[in-house]
Amino acid sequence: MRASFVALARSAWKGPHIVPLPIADALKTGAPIRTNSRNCTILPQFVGVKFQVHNGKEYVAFEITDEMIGHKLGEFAPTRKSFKYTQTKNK
Amino acid sequence: MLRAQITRNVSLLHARAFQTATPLSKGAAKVVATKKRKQTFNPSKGKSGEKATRAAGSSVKGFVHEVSFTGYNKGAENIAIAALGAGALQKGTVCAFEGATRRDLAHFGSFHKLQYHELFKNPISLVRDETLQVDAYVQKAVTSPSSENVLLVSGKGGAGKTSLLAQAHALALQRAAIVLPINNADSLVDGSNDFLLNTETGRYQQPMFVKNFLHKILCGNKAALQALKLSQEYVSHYKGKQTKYDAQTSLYDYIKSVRTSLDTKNNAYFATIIAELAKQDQFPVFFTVDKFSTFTHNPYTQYRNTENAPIHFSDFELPALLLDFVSGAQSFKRGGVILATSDVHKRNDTFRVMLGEMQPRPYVSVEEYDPTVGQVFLQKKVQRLAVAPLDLAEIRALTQTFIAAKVIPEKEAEKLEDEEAFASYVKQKYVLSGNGNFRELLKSVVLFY
Amino acid sequence: MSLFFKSVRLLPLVRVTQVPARAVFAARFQSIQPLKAEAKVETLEQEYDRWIADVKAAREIVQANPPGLMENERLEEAVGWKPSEAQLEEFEKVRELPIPARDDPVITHVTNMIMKNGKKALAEKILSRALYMVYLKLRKDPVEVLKKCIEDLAPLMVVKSFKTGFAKKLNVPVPLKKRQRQRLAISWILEGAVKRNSHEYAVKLGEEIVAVSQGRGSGYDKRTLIHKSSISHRSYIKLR
Amino acid sequence: MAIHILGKAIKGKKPIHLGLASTFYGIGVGTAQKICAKLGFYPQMQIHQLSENQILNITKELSGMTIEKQLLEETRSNIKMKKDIGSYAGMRHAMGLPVRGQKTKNNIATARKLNRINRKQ
Repeated sequence: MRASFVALARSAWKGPHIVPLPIADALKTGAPIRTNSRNCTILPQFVGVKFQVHNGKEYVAFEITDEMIGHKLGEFAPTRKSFKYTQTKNK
Repeated sequence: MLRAQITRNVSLLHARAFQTATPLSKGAAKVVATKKRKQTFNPSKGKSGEKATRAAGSSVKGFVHEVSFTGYNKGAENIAIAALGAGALQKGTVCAFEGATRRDLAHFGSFHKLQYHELFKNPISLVRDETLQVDAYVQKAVTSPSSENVLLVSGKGGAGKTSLLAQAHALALQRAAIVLPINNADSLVDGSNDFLLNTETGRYQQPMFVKNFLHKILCGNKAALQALKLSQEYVSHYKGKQTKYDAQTSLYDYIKSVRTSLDTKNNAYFATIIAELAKQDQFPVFFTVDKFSTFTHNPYTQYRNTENAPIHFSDFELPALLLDFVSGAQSFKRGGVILATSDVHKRNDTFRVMLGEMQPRPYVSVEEYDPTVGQVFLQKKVQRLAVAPLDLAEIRALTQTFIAAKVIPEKEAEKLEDEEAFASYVKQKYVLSGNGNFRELLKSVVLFY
Repeated sequence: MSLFFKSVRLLPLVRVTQVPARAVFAARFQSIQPLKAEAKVETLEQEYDRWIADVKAAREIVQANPPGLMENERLEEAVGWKPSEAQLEEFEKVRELPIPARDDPVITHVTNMIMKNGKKALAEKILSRALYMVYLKLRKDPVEVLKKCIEDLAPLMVVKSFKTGFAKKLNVPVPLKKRQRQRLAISWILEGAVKRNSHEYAVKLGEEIVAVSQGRGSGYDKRTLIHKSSISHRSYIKLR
Repeated sequence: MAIHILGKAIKGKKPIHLGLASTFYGIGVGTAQKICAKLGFYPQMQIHQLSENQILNITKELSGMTIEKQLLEETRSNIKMKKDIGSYAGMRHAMGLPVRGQKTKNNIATARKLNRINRKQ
C-alpha cells in the first residue's frame, strides 16, 4: 500500500477510520467476525483475524494478511456479479 | 465569335509552339500525371510517400533570414543621400550610414533584421526631433561623467527606438567615443548562453556572451582602443600558461589576447577591461542597452541554480554591472548610458516606475514590482525620451526617398504627387502612415500587394 | 491598405439601397404604453385597434416604397446625417489613391489559389512576401513581373475529349478563356514552388516566380506538352 | 549526431531536458530540468554540446533513480500484489477494466490497453 493513497484520502489528524470490532475475542477464539462496516480500515492488529463482510446480499469470508493493511474491508467483498448468459432459465 | 477565337488562338499556338518547342522531358510528364494530394502549406505533410525533388541553386533559408542576410542591398538603386552627421543635423532629412560608420555599426549589430535595410545601398535613417535630442545628449555627455547621463528611450513597438539607438551609436562614434552595445538584453536572461558561478564574487558569469560582446567592442572601436594604454600591469592565466601585459600594451591588444584565451573557468578579465575604461579620461564611453525592459518584464531569469530555483538577474555579473552604471555606483569619467525599452515586454509596475509614470505600490508581487530595478530609477535622475509617432513632413520625406529609390513603383508614385491628397491619405489610420508608426509605414510600402 | 477603402464603402453615401422601414415608423410604436394590470377591456380593444391601424399605415408606406428602391434622401433623413460638399470632394480625391489596393484581379486570383482552408490572410502574407523577394531579386515592379509570367506561361488551348455516341471518343482542342488560362499558369507556378528547397513557402514562391520570369520554370514543359497535343489534334477542330 | 546515454541514443539537436524526458521511462520534463539545474547546464543547451564528463555525470544521476525497467517492474509487482490479496483494484486490473470507479458504458480504451497484471510500458 502506497502511503500517499492513505495520505491523500483522509486528513492526517483524523487518523485511520476505526470501527469498534471484537478483535481481541476473535484472536482468542478464532471465530470469524461478521460485520456490515465495509469502510473499516484494516489495522495491523487485524492480521490473522477471519472476517465475514457483507456485500449487500451475503457475507464474504476472508482472512486478513499482512499486505491488506491500510485497505478497507469492503475492497475484499465484491458487490457485483459478472453477467453470464445461460441457455435455459432452469440452469 | 467562337470561330474567330479559335482561329486566333490556333495561329498564336503555332507561333508559340515552335518558339518554345523543346524535347519533352520525363519529369514533366510525371508531374502532369501526379495525383491530387492533401492541401497543406507544410511540405512534409500529405506528400503521399513521394519525396520532393529539390531544385538546385535555391536557398534553404526562411524569409527573414533570406531577406536580411543575402546582400540584396547590392542591387539597390543608387540615390544621393547625405551621410548622417555630415554637417549639421537637419530635421526631416533622410540620411544614410556610410563607410566606416556603417561598418562599425554592423559590427555592433545596430542594424536589425526586418528593418528592410536591403531596400537601399546603405541603411538609411530619418533625422527627427528625437535625433536632435539624442545629439544634444551625446554632446553634453562627452564632457560629463556617465552617472549624470542616463537616457531612457521609450515608445510604442515600431516607433523607431532601435533606429534611434543606431543613430546614437553613429553620433557617439563621430565624437570619438567608445561604444559598448548590448543590442538584445533578452539574450542575457533567456537561457541561451552558458553560465557559471564565480565563487569569488558570488555572482554568475556568462562566458559565451562576454566573448561575443568583447568581439563587438573590439571591431567597432578599433581606433580608440588602440590608442588607449593599460594603466597597470596584468597577468592572465590560461591552461597553465602565464601571460604578462605591461602598462605599454594597448587596450585593443589586451582585449584581443584575453578574449581568445577566455577560459570558461575564469573570465574575470572582463571586470578589468571595464575598470580600465572607467579609469581613463581619454575617450568618452557609452553603454547602450536595447530591450532593457526585459529586466522589468521578469526579474527572474530562465537560469536555475543547483537547487532548481530561478536566479534573479542581478545575480549575474553583466546585468549587475549594467545596473551599477545606471544607478551611478560605477561611472565612466566621460560618457553615458542609453537604455531602450521594448514593446513586447509587460507594462507592469516596475516598467511604469522606470518610466516615471507611478510610485510603487507596497503590497504587490515581485512579478508586478521588483524593487531591484525600481529603487534604481526612483533614486536616480534619469533623462526620459519618448519616441513620438511620425508627423506628416517626416512621412513625406521618407516617401520621397522611397520614390527616388524606386521602391514605390512610378505608377503609384504619380498618385502621391498631389500634396493635399497625400496629406489626406496619410491622415487615414493604417493606410500609408501606419498611424505614424515607422514599422507599419515600411510594411505598407514593402509588403503591400 | 484595403481597410480604408472598405470603411469608405461603408459610409452611407451612395451605395446603400436597403430601406430601413423600421426606422420610418418606429416613432409610431413609441406611442403604445405598456399595459397595466387594472386596464379595462375597452382600453385594451382600443389599443388593439390603434396597433392594427399602425400596421396598416406601415404596410402602405412599404408598398409605396418597396425595399431597394427608396431614395438616398429618405435614408439620410432617417440617419440624420449628410456629408458636406467638402467631404464629398475629399472622398472623390482619396478614392483615386489606391496605393496598391488589393483589387487587382490577377493578384486576387493568385491569392485565392494559394489560400488553403479559407485562410486568406495567410495567403496574402505569403504572396506579399514572395513578391517582395521578387522585387529584391529583379528590382522591378513585382506585380508586373508576376502578370507577365502568367501571360507567358498560360496555355492557349487544351484538348478535351468528347463522346461521339459511338465507340469512339473525339479529342478536340478547345480554346481557353482568359481566366482559365490564368488558372492553369498559376497552378503550375504554385506546383513548381512546392518542389523548391526552403522551409518557407513565401521564399519558394518568390524563387519560382523569378525562375519563370527568366524562362526556367517547370511549367513551360507542361505548356509545350499541351500545345503539342493540341496541334496534333487540330484536324478535329470544327469551324462552323 | 546522436549521443548515447545508458545505451539509448538521443538526437544531438534536442535541448537536454527535452532529450532526457523523451528518452527515459520515468523521467518527465520537470525531473529532467532538475537534473540539468543540478549539473549546471544552461536552459537552451543541446545534447551535442555535452562533454564526456557531463555525460558521465548525467549517467550517475540517472543510475541513482528508479527508471526504465526497474520502475516498470516495481509497478508490475504492485499490481500483482493487489491481485494476490484479492482486492477489488487487483480484480479490475485482471479484467482489463477501469480501476477507480469510472463508467464502462463506453470509452475504456486506455484501461484495456494499460490495466493488465503484466502491464506494458
